[in-house]
Order: sequence, then structure tokens, then C-alpha cells
Amino acid sequence: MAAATHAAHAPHDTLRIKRAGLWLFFFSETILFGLLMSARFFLEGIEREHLDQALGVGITSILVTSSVTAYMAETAIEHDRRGEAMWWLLGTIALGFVFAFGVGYEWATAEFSRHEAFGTVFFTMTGVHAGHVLSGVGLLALVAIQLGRGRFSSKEHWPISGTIMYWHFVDIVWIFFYPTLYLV
Amino acid sequence: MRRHVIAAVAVWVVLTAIGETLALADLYPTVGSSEAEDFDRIFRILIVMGMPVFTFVIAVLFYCVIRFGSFGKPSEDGPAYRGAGLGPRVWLAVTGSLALTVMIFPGLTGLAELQPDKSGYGWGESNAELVVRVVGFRWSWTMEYADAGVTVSTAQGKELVLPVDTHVKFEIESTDVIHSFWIPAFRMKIDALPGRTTHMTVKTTALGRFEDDDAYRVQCAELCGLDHSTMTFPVRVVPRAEFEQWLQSQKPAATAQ
Amino acid sequence: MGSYRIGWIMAVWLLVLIAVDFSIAQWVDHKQLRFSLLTIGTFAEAVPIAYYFMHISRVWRGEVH
Amino acid sequence: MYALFSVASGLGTGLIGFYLGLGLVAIVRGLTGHDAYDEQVSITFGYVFGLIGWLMGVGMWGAWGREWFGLRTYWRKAPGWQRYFTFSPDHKVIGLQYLVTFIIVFLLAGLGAMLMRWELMESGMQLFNHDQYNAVMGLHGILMVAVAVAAVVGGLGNYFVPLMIGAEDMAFPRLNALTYWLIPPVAAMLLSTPFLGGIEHGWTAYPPLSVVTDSSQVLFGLAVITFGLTSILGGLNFIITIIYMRAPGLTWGKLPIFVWSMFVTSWMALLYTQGFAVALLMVLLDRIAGMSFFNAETGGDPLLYQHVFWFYSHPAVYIMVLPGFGIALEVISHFSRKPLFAYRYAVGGLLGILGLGGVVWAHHMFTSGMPNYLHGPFLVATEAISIPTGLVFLAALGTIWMGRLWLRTPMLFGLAVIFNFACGGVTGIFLADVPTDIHLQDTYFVVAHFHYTIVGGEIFGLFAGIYYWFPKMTGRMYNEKLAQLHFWWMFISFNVTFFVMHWPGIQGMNRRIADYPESLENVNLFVSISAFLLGASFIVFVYNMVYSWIRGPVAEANPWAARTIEWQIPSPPPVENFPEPPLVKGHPYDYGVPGSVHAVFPGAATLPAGGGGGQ
Repeated sequence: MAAATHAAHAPHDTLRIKRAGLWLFFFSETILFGLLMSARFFLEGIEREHLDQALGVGITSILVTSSVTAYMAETAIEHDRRGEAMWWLLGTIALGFVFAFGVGYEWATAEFSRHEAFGTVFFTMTGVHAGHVLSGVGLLALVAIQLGRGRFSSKEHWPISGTIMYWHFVDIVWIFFYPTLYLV
Repeated sequence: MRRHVIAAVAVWVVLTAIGETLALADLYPTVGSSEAEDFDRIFRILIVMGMPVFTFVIAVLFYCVIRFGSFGKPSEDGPAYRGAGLGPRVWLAVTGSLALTVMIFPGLTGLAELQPDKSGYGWGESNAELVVRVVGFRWSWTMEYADAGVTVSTAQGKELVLPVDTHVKFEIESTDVIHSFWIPAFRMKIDALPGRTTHMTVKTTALGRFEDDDAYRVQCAELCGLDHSTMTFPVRVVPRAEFEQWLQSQKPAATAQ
Repeated sequence: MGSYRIGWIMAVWLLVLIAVDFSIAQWVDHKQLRFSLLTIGTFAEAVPIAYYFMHISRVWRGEVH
Repeated sequence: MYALFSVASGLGTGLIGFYLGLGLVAIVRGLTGHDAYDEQVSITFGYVFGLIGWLMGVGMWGAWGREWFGLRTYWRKAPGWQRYFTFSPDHKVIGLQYLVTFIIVFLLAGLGAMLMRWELMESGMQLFNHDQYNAVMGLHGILMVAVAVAAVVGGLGNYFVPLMIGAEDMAFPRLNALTYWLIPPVAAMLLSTPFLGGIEHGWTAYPPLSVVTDSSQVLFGLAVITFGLTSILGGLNFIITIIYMRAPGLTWGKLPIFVWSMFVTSWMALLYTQGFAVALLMVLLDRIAGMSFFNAETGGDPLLYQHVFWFYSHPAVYIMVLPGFGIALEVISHFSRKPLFAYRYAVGGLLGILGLGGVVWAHHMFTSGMPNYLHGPFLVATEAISIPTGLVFLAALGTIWMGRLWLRTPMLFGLAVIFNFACGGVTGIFLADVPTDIHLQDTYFVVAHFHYTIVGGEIFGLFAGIYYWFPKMTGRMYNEKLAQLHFWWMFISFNVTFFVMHWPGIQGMNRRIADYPESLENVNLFVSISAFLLGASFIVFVYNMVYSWIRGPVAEANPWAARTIEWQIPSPPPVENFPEPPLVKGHPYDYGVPGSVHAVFPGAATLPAGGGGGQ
């Protein structure tokens, strides 16, 4: 409210402020995920446990692909192609769900228990990450609904851009988690 | 300006002299080991080194408050020193070299004495003449003289008996939560962790016992719950011959169990 | 200035790198070397995403519209 | 009425959320064949849902949540004092909400300290049993940590950073309101821990003790994680505000030192706070999911917690003390009528502390049994941090030298920060040095040391700031005589209490104990009595503040003839802060420089910016 009163004489670049704020939030989250990764290396060193490698590479490819579709959605709305953006968004959501199911399948079939050290870090890291994926899917669904109501345009689409940035960030986190858990 | 500098330096010198004199006071508990002598020495060195720094701040503060202070609103502004010249660089150089000095001596040199090898933890050589295995549990200790096969715990005359003039190595473990093995008279402490063994070496130098002096006690120094404050264990340092006798007297009791 | 072409190039780049990472993990036995190679591979994926997908440079360059 | 409605709807939706959480847990557990209610699991999920419910009900739904569904947002507006009980975007309202809340928490936690000193007057147990003592001690610790982290940053920082940089509000007003409204659940959770057995693990919550102790640990963990979220989001908001919302002409080299200190503090909070949250998340998972982070038998390691925890909790002491430095330097410059000496070096010092602060954490672990090769590097890094800290002293001492010191209460508190921190800094060397730390670790020497730095450095700074800005925040003047009485009373009893407290530490009195050997009885009685005097000094403070806020004489707009922007507008500031944005011309501390102004309001007549103290 106060900000609105003053918009007249304080021409701050509000979009830039929002963008920088979001980046700082990612920065802060990076520390959170970084600490979880450090905990994994602290407890296990650079030893690898047995995991379903095919599943790992599969869900990683799916999440990375969803990042590409999310980028396409943003590009589409920047060119005012709402219908196309909608399809890309729905594709992203679908891939996000597939990823989440993949993690769930891995949980259900894991050969280790959560009561031992590797299981502890594995379930914690994938769990915290999956929570971010699901919240990302939720946010994408919300912006998709608003897009369907015709709210965004090439001039004003910050909620889409912000949500998609968040989606990319979650993807980057997995790009680090995947080798940490499966490959190292 | 020069007048003020001279006066402030005089205040500083006087305060430092007073401070250093007070620092000579015997602040320390009973000295029971060579580690304790080292601790007291290094502590004194640090007081002697730190005192002029402390009194410098105090001297400038008091001098300025008394000479330049007023309770009424000042009628003019002070001189517009910005402190962009040589002053801050000199300050940086002086504080930097002071910090460097403390890091090296007594910091790193003391640390090198404290940790003569990678696994040892304690001043002096780690070629221990006596090894005591210590197990901490909530809320007491078990002392095990491994070579002699003697175990002392709450049930059997709760007392940690050590020979004088001996390098003693403690191997410390815990069965439940984190404890910390600390004997104030020896000025040494190390945590007792579940799942790993920590080490600590001391060289006893003086006779003493808990009944006369409570610095001769094992004290848990890491919060471990309900009875943390009473998780103590008396210590007695005795002549070597007496120690051997005591150890023998404990043996049958241990085997009888 | 989002461009579809960047999206397709990135898609190929990322999937290739995932395949490379996967192969490193299967065929490099030396642990430290494997760790270092994977670290490099990971950053090679993350940095382009931050730059091309997340438009990090807009924080200091401002919006392009 | 408005106030009541806002809080009541928050409580209502919070309760609904809580029971929703309990119900969900019951359903899932019931379906998987467990008991429907498990104290720890149910509380955890109930809390998470209850927290969301509380936030939405208290005003976040209307102001923020609706936007996500494409609906129009609204604020609940309330007149007069009632606006302090609503979800308000105004940084001045939020600042006062923080300040008053945390002063109340400060007094409560101080009462805990009084009870502990009562118990410690004599050897043996008198007032408490061991369990109760540990509960009071843990509560005192965590509440005071919360006060130290948030009182200055959330209170004075929120109120004055936008004013001092000429902004109309914080960058994210809704986020700002959110950070405040997370605090009441935190306080409620912490204060209810005694009903679930009390936290017996102190504020550090080391496992395995914190894994095996009562369920109240879960409340502690959830509260601290929430509080960490507040700290992180608040820090983010400050950083963006200071980077992007400065008035035209306000370059980094002209930023008031208090704003600089808030900037550095915010980076600290943003970078490190996750440490505490992650550490407690691990404890929580160990407790409610049977995981094995800290269970040595199944591959865990208790030292992991200490590393992660101190990764935050050492930088946390800079989060606590840097705002104190900022206020002290700010006040010292204005009341010495001189430019801040070596301004650039002082800023460099703050940034240096930020840089080094992240690599010194393991000096809390010299006796923890961590590998020996870590001792040397952490010793060196810890000693090195005295160099940037020294620059803060340079700025303070250089400013008062040859100044025209105006010894009003804010100035006295500002000078006391320097005095106390000199003592706290010197005793810090003994703890940074491994050979002396081995004996002193976890003794009353440490207790005395950190009270000197945190209370002496920050809480004294907090009082300096409260007295300094009281006329600005309330539009009324406090009673100077009572304020000076408060200062001398608090300063002397504080120093007596904590200076003497070093000695039992050296003698072998360890901290966090309900009982101690009889030989230390006399000194403890002495410390207890002077601690009671210290506690009593706050009665004067509270009386002065409450009375002056209601009945005090109306203050001038700029009673201290200070130059910074916040003093160039009416007291208290109007809702929109500035009728028009200020234009910054000169340095904020150019006292004694003829013709220099800090800020002008173009269009309006140029205000005399406080220069030339005597007009």
C-alpha cells in the first residue's frame, strides 16, 4: 500500500527489485542444499552406494527436459503467444509429476533403510528436493490457471517468469544432487 | 593537541601499570600437572599482552569523556578530522602485527606443544606410562586401568587414583550422549563422544586429593541433561609406591566380581 | 529476448552432458578423478541454465523489454 | 476492535490448521496401521499447518495470498494504536511491533536469569530441582539469542533503514510484515516448552542429548526453524532495500554507518542462518522419522551437528553485535560533533568481519574431539578477526578524540559499547588460543565473555538506539534524569556482575550447572546480588519509556541537531515518510565542515541539515 502511494515519485525499477530478491532467495536456498550435500560427504565420504542407475539417469533427464519446456513457456509469453505458453506450461507440470513419481518409486524400492547413514542422507536430500518440486508444480499450476484466464502478456508476466526461475533453480539443485547421490 | 596526547599517554601508562600489577595476582586453582603450569604461564602472558590494548581503549575513553565532555549542548562542532591519512594505516599495521604475534606466540607455538603428534592430545610426549580408559555415561564415569585389569566406578570406592610424576594417557568414550572429561587441577579437557575414542595426556606433578581441594575432581563439562552438574568423580594423586599398593588392593575386588 | 533456438540448443547440450556424467560414473574407477570430472560436468550444466534460462544478467543489466 | 478481530481470526485459522494437521497425521497413520496420535509427529505437522493458518488468518491471505489466485488484494486498516495489531506493510509499524515484542521477551528472559542466579546463590539445591533449572537455563538462552538476533535488526533496522536512505518503505513490504507475524508463534512455542518437559539441552541443542530428550525439543526445533526463516527473509529484504532503494545521490561512500552495519548483518543472516535450521531439521528427522544423522551406532556422527550448528551460530554473534557497533558509531559521531573518523576503514572493518566470520566456527569445538589438524587454521582465523574489529575501535576512538562530547544518554550507552567490547574482545583472545581454551571452554569464563560481547556490545547499543531515536519514534522526549540513572545503574552493575564472573570460570566452575562445589559459594553470592541489581535497573527503563511515551513532553523534530535524513522530517514520521524524495548532497557526518549539507528536499525550502551544532 505504501509502495503504491509512492510509485508516483519514486520510479524504482520494481521488476528488477523483484528479480534480485528472488535471486537472493535462491542464494539462501543454495546454502540450505549445500549444507545437506556437505552432510552427505561428511558422513559417507566420496563412496557410492548401490542405487538404480537407470532410474537415476531417467528422472534426471526428465527434470532437465522440464526445464527446457519451462524456458519455452517463458519465451512464448514474451512473444505474446498465450496458447503456446499454456501447452509448454502444462508439459512442464506433467514432467514435474513424472519426476516426483520417479522419486517416489525409488523410495519404495530402495535397498537401504532410513535408519542407516546413507539412507538418512538419501531420503532427506531427495525428500527436501521433492518438496521443492511439488511446490514448484503447485505454483506452475496457479500461474497456468491465471494464464488460462488471460491475465498475462508480453508486457506483464512477472509471476510466470518468477515461477519458472524457481523451477530452473530446483532443476539446478537436482543437477548437483544427482551426481552426489548416484554417481560419485 | 600535543598537550592532550601527552596527558592521554600518561593516563594509559598509569592504567597499564595498575592493570599489569593486578594481573600478577594468583587467579588460578591448584596446579596439579605440568599442563596446568603451562596453562597458567600462557594465561599470564596473554594478560600481560592484552592489558595495554585494553587500557589504551579505556584511557582514551576516560580522557575524552573527562576533558572534552559536557552535559550541556556543545556550542560548536569539533574539528573535522576525517582520518583518511597516515593514522588508520599505522593503526592497521599495529593491530595487524599484534594479532600476528598472538597467533604465533603463544597460539601456534602452544598448540605445537599441546599436540606433539597427530593422535595425541595433551602437552608433553605422548609415551604414556599409564593408560586409563574412561567411559562417560549419564551421569557418572567408569575408570578402567587397562593394563592392570582394574575398573573403578560408582559401586567400588568411586575415586580416580593416579601416581605422581607420571605421564597418564586417558582414552575417553561415551555410551550415550556427549560428555566432557575435565579435571580443573590439570587444566585439560576433551569431550567424550559416543562412537569414537578421544585422547588426552597429562603429566601429574603434585600430590592432592578431592577431600582437600575440589580442583581435584573429574567434572563433566558438556551439558548432558538432568544431573549434569553432579556428574563428578573425585581424583587423588599419590606417590608411585602408594599407587602400586592401591592398584593391587583393587585387583581382587575386580576379579571377585 | 527469449529465443526458441537457445532452448533447443540447450536441450541438446544438457542431455549430452547428462549422458557424459553417467558414462564417467560407470567407467572411471579412480574416485578422486571421478569426483573432479563430475564436478566440472555439473557446473557445465548449471551455469548455462542460470545464464540462458534464468537470465541472471538481467539483475545487473536490467530488463530487455 | 480491529486489532482484536485481526489477531482473533489469525488464532482461529491457526487452530483450524493445527487440527487439520493432526487429522491428516491421524488418517495417514491410521491407514498404515499405527496409532492415530504420536506426540512428536502430530505436533510437527499440526504446527506446520497451524502456522500457515495463522499467517493467512492474521492478514496474509487478504494482502498476498489472494494475488496468487488472481483476486484483488486488500489490507485490514486500523486506526491509532490498533494498527500495531494488524498485518501492516508500514515499516515503521513493523519496527515498533518488533521492538516492543522483543523488549517484552528480553524482560521475560531476564527474569529467567534472575531465577538462575537465585538458585546459584548457594551451593546445593534451593529453588529448583535439576530438571527445572535446566529448563529455565535453556529458555533463557534461546529467548535471549532471539532477542539479540532480532531486536535491533527487526526493530530499529526496520524503522530507520528506509528513513536513513530516503526510501518510502522497504523493498518488499508484505514480506516484511510476514517476518514479524512469524514471531508470535515462535514465542508461543518456546514459552510452552516447559509444559512438555522443558528443554534440557540448552540453546545449542547438541545431539544425541537433543534426540533422546523430552518431546519439548520438537517445539524448540520448529520454533527455531521458523525464527531462522524470519531472519533470512528479513535479511533478504534489507539487502535489496539498501541496494535498490537509496535516495538519489546517496552513494555507498555516503551511507550512514548504521545502514552499513545493517547491510553487513543482513548478508550474515542470509548466508548462515540455514545452518541452525538444517541442524535442527536433522535432529527433528532423527526424532520423528528415526533417521540416523547423529546415531553413531548406525553410521551417524554427533560432530556433524556441531559443525553445521556453529556454521551459523558463530556468525550469529556478529549478527548480534554488528548492529550494536553500527548504532554506537552512529551515536558517537553525532554526539561528538565530529565526522566519523576513518569512515572507509570502519566500513572495511565491517566487511572484513563479514568475510572472516564464516571461517572461524570451529573455535567453539577445540575440545570437541574433532581432528587435530583443524585446530591451527581455526585459531589463526579467529585471531585474525580482531584486525577488522580493531578498525571499529579506531573509528570510535578517533571520533571522540578532540570532539565536543555531548554526554546525553544515547552517547553514554554508545561509549559503554566501546568500553564493554574492549573487555569482551580481550577475553576473547583467551578463548581463541587453543592452549588456554582447553581449560576455559564451557566454563563461566565463557559465560562472562559472551555476556560482555553480546549484552555489552549489542544490548547497550540497543538502548543507545532506543534513547537516541525515542523522540523520532514517539514524538515525545524521555526523562533525561531517569535515563541517566538507568545508564549508570545498568553499566556499573553489569560490569561488576560479569567482570567478577570470569574468576569462578578459571577456578573450575563450568557453565550450565545447577550446583557447584562449596568453595565457590562466596563469589557466586556476590555475582548473584549484583545480577539482581542489574535486573532491577530495567524497572527504571520500563517506567521511563512507558510514562514518556504517554505523558512525555513533545519533542522537537531534531533534538540532537543530527544531520542524517531521518531527523529532517517531522516526529513521528508521516506514513509516507517523505513528502517528496530527498536528494543527497554530502556526507552524513560532516560536522564542522562549513556549508556542508547531507540531504535536501528539492522543491521545499532547503532544510538546515543539522550542521553547526550551536545555531
